[in-house]
Amino acid sequence: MAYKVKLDIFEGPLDLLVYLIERAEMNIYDIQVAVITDQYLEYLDEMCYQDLAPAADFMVMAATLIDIKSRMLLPRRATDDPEALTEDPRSELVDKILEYKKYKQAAELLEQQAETAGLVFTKAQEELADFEQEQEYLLRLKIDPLMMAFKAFLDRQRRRAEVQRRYSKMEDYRMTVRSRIHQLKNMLTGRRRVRFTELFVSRPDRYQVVLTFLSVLEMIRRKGIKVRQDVNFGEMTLTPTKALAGMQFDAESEFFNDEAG
Amino acid sequence: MKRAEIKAALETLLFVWGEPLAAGDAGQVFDLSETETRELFLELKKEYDEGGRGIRIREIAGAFQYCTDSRNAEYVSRLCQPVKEQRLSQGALEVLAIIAYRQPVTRVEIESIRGIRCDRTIESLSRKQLIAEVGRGSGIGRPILYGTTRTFLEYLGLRNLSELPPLAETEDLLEPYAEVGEAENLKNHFDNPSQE
Amino acid sequence: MKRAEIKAALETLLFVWGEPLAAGDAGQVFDLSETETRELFLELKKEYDEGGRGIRIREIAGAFQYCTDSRNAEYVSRLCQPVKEQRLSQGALEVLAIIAYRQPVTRVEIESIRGIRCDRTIESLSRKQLIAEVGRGSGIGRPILYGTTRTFLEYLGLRNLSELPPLAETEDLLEPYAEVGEAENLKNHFDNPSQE
Repeated sequence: MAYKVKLDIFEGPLDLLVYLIERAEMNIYDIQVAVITDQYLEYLDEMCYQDLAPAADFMVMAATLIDIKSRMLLPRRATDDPEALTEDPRSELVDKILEYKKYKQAAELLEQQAETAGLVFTKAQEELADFEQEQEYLLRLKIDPLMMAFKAFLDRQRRRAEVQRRYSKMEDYRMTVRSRIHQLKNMLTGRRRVRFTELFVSRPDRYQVVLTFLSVLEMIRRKGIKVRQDVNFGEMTLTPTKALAGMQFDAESEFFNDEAG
Repeated sequence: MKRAEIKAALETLLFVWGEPLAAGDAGQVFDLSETETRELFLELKKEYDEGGRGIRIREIAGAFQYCTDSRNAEYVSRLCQPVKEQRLSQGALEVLAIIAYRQPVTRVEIESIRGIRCDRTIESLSRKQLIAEVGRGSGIGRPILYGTTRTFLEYLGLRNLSELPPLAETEDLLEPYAEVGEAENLKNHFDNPSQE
Repeated sequence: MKRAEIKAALETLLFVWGEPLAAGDAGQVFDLSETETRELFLELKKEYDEGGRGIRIREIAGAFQYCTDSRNAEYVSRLCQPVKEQRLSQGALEVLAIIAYRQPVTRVEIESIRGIRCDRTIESLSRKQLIAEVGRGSGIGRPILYGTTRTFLEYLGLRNLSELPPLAETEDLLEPYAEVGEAENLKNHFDNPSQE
């Protein structure tokens, strides 16, 4: 070889090409592809000779160069039409070389910059363990999220309630003692004797039973009825008294509040 | 080399060295005697002291070292342990809200309202001192009654519980569906007959 | 707390922290906004610069750090052999340059510019924390996008990416192989082949 180059200094095929073109002092826009291709291939030979297996990328570039070299031999004007001028086969390669050169140069600038920056020293962080005690947490609590949480909860309750209501209208209908007494009064008026179990239309739930029992107790206390039970856990019989008719159980009455409160 | 330049260079050396730097060693860099160098260091030290700087120069057995102004130690602590914000989970917020609006309330009541267990959430809220045991219920086992604390009010910037934003529909909504227990229901009916 | 006191405290924090200290983090210590804190840091920086001090304050990506005046590097080397960062290879610098100027960029783009594989170089730069994955491209396989880091800025002593030395124009690259005029013509020839 006419020239000696250190074989492992090239960063890639483009780097090698840049070197060869610069060395030959060729115009980048007028690369003598034949010359460069020969030199490039010589370089690859040298690499193989020195047992430095060239990377595949170097071989790809060699193929590209040979392709361009052969296309350069073809006439550039395919027809008489000047508009149909074929593109210079080298242009794509030139673009690539220029783009690469741009960053190769930028790399040099970065190196210089890093060198300057290397003249500036910083200090290591001080030992901070003494300052790093247990992590403090500041609880973030605002009224709005609290209310939102509660409203969301209420909404959920409401939705659940609506579903429940749809499936158990009757069961969910809950009476108060006062309204039950009002009912019982109507049921008992004009009757001589009524059995406790007769007070229920259909099979009552526990609530109904307790409610009715409490109502009956209240009516006994007000002396509106008399109750008899012959056996423990046996049937109770209710007998209305004369006082029943005079008892006021209407909604406006403060009766229960006064007495029970 | 001007005096000011040497002093600036000494600053650089002190900074890079980190450990106490002997005046003699520093002086060699500039072909200065130990005495001359010590004088320059003391001048520098005086400038930092008089300037009330956050970093100072201290002398230790003829050597000099950068150090920080001890009065700023607290700020270093704050930098090293920034106060981190913590938020309550949605579940915890909900439990807290129920306790806030319905207090005093038992765990069983809260759970029956929410439909899920919340003993751990209650524990966590207690640990954060947002809620506390405020008494014992009259029911079986005399269950703990929970209420909110002064810390809770402080967090929200409220003077007292009456400043909690009103939620008009609260009672109506909860009343018919809360399976608090039949006795509770009946009690409410007696206490509040006009509800009907 | 007076402005001068906060500034002194900031000096302490900078010194203790060593690493670049974000204005926001420092501000939290004093309940100051990032903007206010940055202003104080810049004031401090100016004081050090104008005072011609041997230690300076530099800004890196919104963070501030104490460092030495580069003009005193010689005295430092006379005093000691400071630990220097390992120099990057030519290849690593090239990859770094491509990432720095074209970020965010995929490995494939880098390789097409360099004409050679560089997965190992990328890995090595990542390990040195000079570059990092900054996202995923929209192409097939959602390729990793690379960008530079704060360590990169520190490595070059840059405040931010806009301080990168400007990338050469194509014309600047043509010398010394051709007279500029000639090159221009040839370039036009490539751009507009019909001129021929």
